[in-house]
Amino acid sequence: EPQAEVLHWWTSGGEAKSVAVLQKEFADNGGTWTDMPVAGGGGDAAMTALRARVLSGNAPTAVQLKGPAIQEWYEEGVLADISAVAEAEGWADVLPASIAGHMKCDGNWCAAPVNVHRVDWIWANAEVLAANGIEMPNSWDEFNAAADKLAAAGITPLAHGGQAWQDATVFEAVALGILGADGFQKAFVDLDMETLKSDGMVAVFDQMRKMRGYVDDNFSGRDWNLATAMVMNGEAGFQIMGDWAKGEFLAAGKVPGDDFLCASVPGDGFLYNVDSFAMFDVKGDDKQAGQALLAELIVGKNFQEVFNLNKGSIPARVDVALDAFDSCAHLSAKDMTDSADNGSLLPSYAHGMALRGAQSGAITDVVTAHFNSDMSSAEAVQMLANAVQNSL
Amino acid sequence: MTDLVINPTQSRPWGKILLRALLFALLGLFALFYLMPLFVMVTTSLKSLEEIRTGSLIAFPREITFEAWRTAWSGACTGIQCEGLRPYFWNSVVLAIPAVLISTVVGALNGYVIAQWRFRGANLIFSLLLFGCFIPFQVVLLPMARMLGLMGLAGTIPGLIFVHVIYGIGFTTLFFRNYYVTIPQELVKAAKVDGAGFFRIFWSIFLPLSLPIIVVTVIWQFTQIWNDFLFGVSFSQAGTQPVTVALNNIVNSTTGVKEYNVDMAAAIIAALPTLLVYVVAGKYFIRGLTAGSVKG
Amino acid sequence: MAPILDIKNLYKNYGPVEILKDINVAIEPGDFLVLVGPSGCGKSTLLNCIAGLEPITDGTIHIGGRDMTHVSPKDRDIAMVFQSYALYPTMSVAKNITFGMKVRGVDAATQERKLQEVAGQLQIEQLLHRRPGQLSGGQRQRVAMGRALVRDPKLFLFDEPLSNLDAKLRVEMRTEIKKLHQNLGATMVYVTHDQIEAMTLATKIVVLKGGIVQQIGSPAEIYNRPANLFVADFMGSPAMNLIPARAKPNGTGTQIEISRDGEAPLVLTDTQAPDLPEDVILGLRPEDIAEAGFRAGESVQKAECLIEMVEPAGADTFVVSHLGGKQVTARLHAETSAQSGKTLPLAFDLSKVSYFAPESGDRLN
Amino acid sequence: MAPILDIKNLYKNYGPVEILKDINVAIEPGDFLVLVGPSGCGKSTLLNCIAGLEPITDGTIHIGGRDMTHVSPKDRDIAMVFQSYALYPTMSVAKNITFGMKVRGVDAATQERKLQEVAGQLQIEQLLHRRPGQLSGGQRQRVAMGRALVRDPKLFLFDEPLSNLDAKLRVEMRTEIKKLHQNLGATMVYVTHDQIEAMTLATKIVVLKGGIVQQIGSPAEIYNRPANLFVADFMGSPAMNLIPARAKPNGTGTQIEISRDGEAPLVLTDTQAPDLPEDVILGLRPEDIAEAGFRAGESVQKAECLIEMVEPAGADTFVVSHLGGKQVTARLHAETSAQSGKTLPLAFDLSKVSYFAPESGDRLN
Amino acid sequence: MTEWLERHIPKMVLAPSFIAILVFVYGFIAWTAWVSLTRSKLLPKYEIKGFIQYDRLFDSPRWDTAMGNLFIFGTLFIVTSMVLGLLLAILLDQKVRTEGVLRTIYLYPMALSMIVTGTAWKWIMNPGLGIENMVRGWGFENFSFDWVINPDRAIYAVVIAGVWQASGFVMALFLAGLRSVDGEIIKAAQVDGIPSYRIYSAIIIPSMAPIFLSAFIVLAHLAIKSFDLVIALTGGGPGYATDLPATYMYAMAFSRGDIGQAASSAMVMMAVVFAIIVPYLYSELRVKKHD
Ligand SMILES: Nc1ncnc2c1ncn2[C@@H]1O[C@H](COP(=O)(O)OP(=O)(O)OP(=O)(O)O)[C@@H](O)[C@H]1O
Ligand SMILES: Nc1ncnc2c1ncn2[C@@H]1O[C@H](COP(=O)(O)OP(=O)(O)OP(=O)(O)O)[C@@H](O)[C@H]1O
Ligand SMILES: [Mg+2]
Ligand SMILES: [Mg+2]
Repeated sequence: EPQAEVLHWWTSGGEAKSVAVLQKEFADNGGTWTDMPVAGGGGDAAMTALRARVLSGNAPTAVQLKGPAIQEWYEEGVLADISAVAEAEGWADVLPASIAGHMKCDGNWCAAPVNVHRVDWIWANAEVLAANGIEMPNSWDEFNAAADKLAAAGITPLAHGGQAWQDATVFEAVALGILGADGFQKAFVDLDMETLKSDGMVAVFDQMRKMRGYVDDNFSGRDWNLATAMVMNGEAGFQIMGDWAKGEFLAAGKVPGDDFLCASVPGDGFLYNVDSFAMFDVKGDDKQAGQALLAELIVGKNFQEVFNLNKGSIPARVDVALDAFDSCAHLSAKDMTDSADNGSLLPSYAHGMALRGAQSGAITDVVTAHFNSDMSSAEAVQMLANAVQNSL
Repeated sequence: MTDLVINPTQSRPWGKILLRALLFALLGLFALFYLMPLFVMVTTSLKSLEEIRTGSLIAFPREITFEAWRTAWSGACTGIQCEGLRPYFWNSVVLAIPAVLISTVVGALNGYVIAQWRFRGANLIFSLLLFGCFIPFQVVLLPMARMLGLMGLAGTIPGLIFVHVIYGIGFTTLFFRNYYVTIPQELVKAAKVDGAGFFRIFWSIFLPLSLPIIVVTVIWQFTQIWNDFLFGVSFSQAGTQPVTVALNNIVNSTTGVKEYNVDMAAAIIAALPTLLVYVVAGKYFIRGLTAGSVKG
Repeated sequence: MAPILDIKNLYKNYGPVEILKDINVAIEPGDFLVLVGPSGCGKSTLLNCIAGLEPITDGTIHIGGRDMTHVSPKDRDIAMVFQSYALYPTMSVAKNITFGMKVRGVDAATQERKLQEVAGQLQIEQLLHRRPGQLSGGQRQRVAMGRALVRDPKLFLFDEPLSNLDAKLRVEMRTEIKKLHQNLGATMVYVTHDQIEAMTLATKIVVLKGGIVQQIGSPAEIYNRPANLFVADFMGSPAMNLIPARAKPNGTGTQIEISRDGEAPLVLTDTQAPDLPEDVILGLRPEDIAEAGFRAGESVQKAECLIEMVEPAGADTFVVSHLGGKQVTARLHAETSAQSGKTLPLAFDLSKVSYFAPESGDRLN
Repeated sequence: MAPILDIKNLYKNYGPVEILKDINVAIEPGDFLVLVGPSGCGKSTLLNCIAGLEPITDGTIHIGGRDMTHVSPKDRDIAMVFQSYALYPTMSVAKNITFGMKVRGVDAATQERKLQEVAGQLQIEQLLHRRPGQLSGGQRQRVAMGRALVRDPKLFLFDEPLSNLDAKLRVEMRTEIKKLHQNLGATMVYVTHDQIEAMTLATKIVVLKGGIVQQIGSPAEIYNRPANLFVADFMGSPAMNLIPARAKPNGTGTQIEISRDGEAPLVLTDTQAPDLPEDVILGLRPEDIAEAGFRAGESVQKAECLIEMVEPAGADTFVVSHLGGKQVTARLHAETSAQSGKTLPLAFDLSKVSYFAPESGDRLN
Repeated sequence: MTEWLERHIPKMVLAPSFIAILVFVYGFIAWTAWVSLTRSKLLPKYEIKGFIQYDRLFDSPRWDTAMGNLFIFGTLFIVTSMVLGLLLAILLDQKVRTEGVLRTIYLYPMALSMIVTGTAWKWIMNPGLGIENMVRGWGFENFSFDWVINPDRAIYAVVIAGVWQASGFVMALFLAGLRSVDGEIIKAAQVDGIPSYRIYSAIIIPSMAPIFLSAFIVLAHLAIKSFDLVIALTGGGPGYATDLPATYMYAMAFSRGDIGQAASSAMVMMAVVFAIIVPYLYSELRVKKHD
């Protein structure tokens, strides 16, 4: 009897429901699902637990992991090879190459993708924008102008929560806009020192300083969903946040296009954040059978559709019909295909897709330090370069 | 005992009354400061979600509802299971009780040996034990995980008990040792001459004397173990997670609607046993501190 | 008779510190040996060594003819009473007394019988169900004694059993212990630093100082012929007067000259003094200095002395004078007419005198 | 002279419990008043009331002629020395002594001068920089005294200041307090439950029992003419022999008959006895029973007695006999030939006898 | 044989604890020391690479902040808790009839885990929701209490919550201490004419030095281990303004996958602990021999 113990941090609301779908399918196929949720700190607590489990030789079957972390764990020699399933299911044909790349370890499949989140979204309250005669901005200058207008009207221009990862989310969106896809790639994927120290980076921090001015006083420690609620309620104009924010709008019965607007942040490119399950080495036939079944189901069309409808993201496989999805999702899917073609489909650094923990953490430290102080942009760039250097 | 402010023969009653009023005002003010978080938690847990969104935090509920408590106990979702805190609560109970008992007994025996059967090196061992109290627990997580794996206790409740006992011994030994050094050594001598052995002396003479310090130790250990999150999250697996981990799962979800009333109700439920212990045994706690462990 | 306790060449160190040095003591059955000495001289340590509660560094201990040097306390057939009584605080008096028997597996009927016997002897029948905390000092003392008596051991050890009692109770309990000793014919080793206790109880006294035996002897020997200045000063209350003096042999005996502040020196003549060096310390107990009219005899010498203070103490009156730079106390009758600030003729009974060498402190006569 | 301390009709309750009942005491300047009584009789409570540390339930306290009943301790112009010395543990000896002056704002030069004066008087100059924890018991006692002396108060209060010292030191300190009193001419109230202390120090003694005054008088009065059985038994060590007897007036005086176990009763004839009821308790101190050869006089009556126990105690030897169902102690010379188990002719000095009524315990003569 | 057994039972009873501590504390410290010399990332590796992790640590501005915060937090937390605890103990010592209830109120925070109360404090100190909002609601428009969200002040907000939790326990310690002061000393001081406040300040409080030491040790231990408090209240933010060494170490080990770095920070923390605990142990064991 297939068995699977799944470690994840999707513990509430839409996410939990989405996982429940998978569990049900797993059970329908005769498997026993053991749920091991560990919430908190954007997965920090779960990672603590994972490390302990692995070290004690008692790894869970599948773990919510993503990006380079998968490779990192692979290098520790604790991941399983699920190429058999992947080949039987023809994953290579249905997943975009850059996403598939994250799922492979030394050429073997070791993880199964669940979805694709777009990170560089900008969300807006349609009514507020209309009332102030503002269009969705196409450049950062336009954004600044719109924000100033909102501020003058007594509306908080940017809804934001002062948590390090949210600062980083805004930062990478700004960086993508100002540095361009190429520059982003160099800076946050290749960690090219030149780019990190360039004038472009100074400009990025300048813009961040502006963004800080658009945020209300109470932003510190605010959860992102509360920021979303501010946009929803018309207290704020914009929010820069991944597409999970859409789930909040939808949950509140808002309609995309009418009540709220979605657009990619100014600039070209697509920052993706792919959720996936890494498969760990487990002993015992039933556990291995469970692992194979789990992998098969995760990439299966049915789950990809149902899960992403719940979660607000788009399926990782490209052959899922999007009829049931909303307009924002359609836009996302189209942009993904396009940018995959022109090479601007980029991993999100803020969500751990581009860099290993030590480096992305080092960058975030600088970003959040800058955002929460009156450090100059030049200082910030210098610090950024040092921090990255130091973390290598 | 110490009887200072009210010096009975000093008259001037109005001055005295003024002083007393000031005293009570101060005491009351501090009581408010200490009660505020509890007040916020309790009132929030009794409000509906609607009222929380619209009203002020620091206000009495307009309408009291126990719905959030029911949900927190038996309906809240932690991941895909929606059984509330209940199963995890019992995990904590079966975990905390043996861990507290074992670490107390071991601490009592250790303290007894160190204080009353001094041998060369006993003080060194005591120092080593004591230093163990101060080690940051994050440091031991990884090697401990490895050890638990090697011992075959990974992810089990006995494993968690083991961890809590190991890192509790330092404090329990400290408490008992400081208590037992105040007992004259002649007692052991008398019993030795009477023909009693090591365990007999402990059982018949020292244990019956130890109630105050047992109370202090049990309260301390119970609070530590019940409230522990780090070990709980690291060394448990599905089915053995303690209540703090479940609470964290309820309270710390990063996505979805936040049900603050349920969060608060869950927080209070998770804290009830320790609160109860403090309220019921707090008196003995102070008494126990006076009885021995306070000594420098 | 073979000695019941025989300590030979006992040494005891705590780490590098020598606490007891070359102790040799032997006592016969029925003896009452008292160890006296100032605080910290090693009395308790010696007792603990005898009991086996402390290992000894060197030497041997025989009890009842058997070598017990390395035997554990419970097999030495001893019983011990402690200064703090060391009653088990959570047990009733009855349980305190029977605990040792219970541990040794004595059957309940015997326990009960012995308990009643001892309780009767000590008159604590009505206290048997109480806790030690509910007893007065004297009652506790009796219970502690009961715990020892019930064992019927070869040797009783007492570590300052009376020092926690107040003066009046101490006197009563002292008498009781004495009677107990006489009635039981038991052998006892008793530690105290109260020299009156030592004098009244002992058949044999060991005076310890700094872990070294100063003198062993009967109470009378120790009181009348102290072996050195330390013993002289330590035993007896008020203490023996120890007066610096100069000895000058003359025809009939030795002339003893004692300086006085602003007065002519006091000169006494001792006809029986041995050869003395020039500087000596003269020792005379307060009761051997009397009012001139009350003591007579060949060896009694009289002199006028200035009285500094008069201390009536019920049955006696003590007066203090100043001789040889020292305060000298004399014990007079309660009806004395001595007045402070006046002179009084005092009689010095030189038949009781002790002489000591000022440097070594050793006895000279 | 007006009394310096005058306590009138003082009552003190703790809640419903009456601790002190109708206390009336007055003393003159220069008096040394000693409060004695068994533990728990209310001595400390009375002292605390005088000091103002406890409010009183009823009555008045005048100090130096002023009504101080409701005045706070610091304004009563008293100084107090406690049993535990109550030195401020974190201050040096010098600070302990000067702290009170400092708080009162006395200038530094005066503080220093007084400190040196007192330190010289008590010979603690070389201890001034030490902490109390580094002092021996006797030294602490002196410092506590210094703290009181420096105040130069109207009244010194002492609460068992010597009871924490060992026997030898106690005797020394007693003498020192006595000297201090004589030199300063200060007025002192002194609590103890040691009757020897009471006898040697006091100019006036108050015997308390259960919060009620039993007798007030000079040491000699209290010793020689105790007002009741309690005082008779309490004062003096060894205690007064209290022997049940039957009184039969005959021609020349009164015949006192004392029963003896298995022997003919002992009959004494008191020529000066007043009218006595038939059943009396006869009280005679140990020193008033002597060996027949050593005491003579009109009022001395002799009788052979069986000696049960002999207790040599250095200067004296105590022997115990059995009379009237009681143990009777006699104080003999150290050189006595008394042997336990043998009879000895004893002399009873009836000029010193006290008679008490068995029921009320009151003195009859 | 039984003689031997009897003599060695005490040692045998202590042995399991001793071995456990040797392995599970000192063994692990040694392990950490070893790992701190490697380039371990996600999981420990055992190839020694020298002191590179320490170089990185001391180069890291975040670590500087964390150590700086530990100093600020530690000092303020310990001092404030002690002062408040002492004040409360003295106030409670005035024969207050409601002492039992008040004591429980002051003491109960010790029973709660910070995970539980952190949220409540987060709300109370949040300017938009809590006190600031409330006071402004009363009409004081200029009232401001925004410490949690002000990077320069956030660490003080952590201090408030920390003091709230620990001061009750300190109060209990001091109360126990006050209760064991010899009553005669106080009487002596009263007769000596010393006013109440001077009796406390000059006599009672100085004589409680051992209790200050105990309280200091408990508080220092809490300060160094403070982790839940920061995580629950500020998550280390704003930015990393409220990072402490414990959170730094945790972040490195578990979210950054930089175990080598975490180990080196742990070693530095341990050095700090050592510097505090060794003098304490010394005094503790020496004093005991004294009496
Ligand atoms: N466990 C120990 N370790 C080191 N030294 C000790 C120990 N026990 C006692 N001593 C020392 O041994 C000496 C003798 O101590 P002991 O208790 O025998 O004295 P004592 O004569 O009984 O004194 P006291 O009359 O005060 O009871 C003292 O100097 C004491 O400090
Ligand atoms: N605060 C109090 N509340 C109630 N009763 C008290 C209090 N203080 C003392 N007592 C009682 O008052 C009585 C007299 O006590 P006090 O201390 O005056 O006795 P004492 O004569 O000094 O005894 P000791 O010789 O033991 O010092 C005792 O029975 C005691 O129990
Ligand atoms: Mg001793
Ligand atoms: Mg008293």
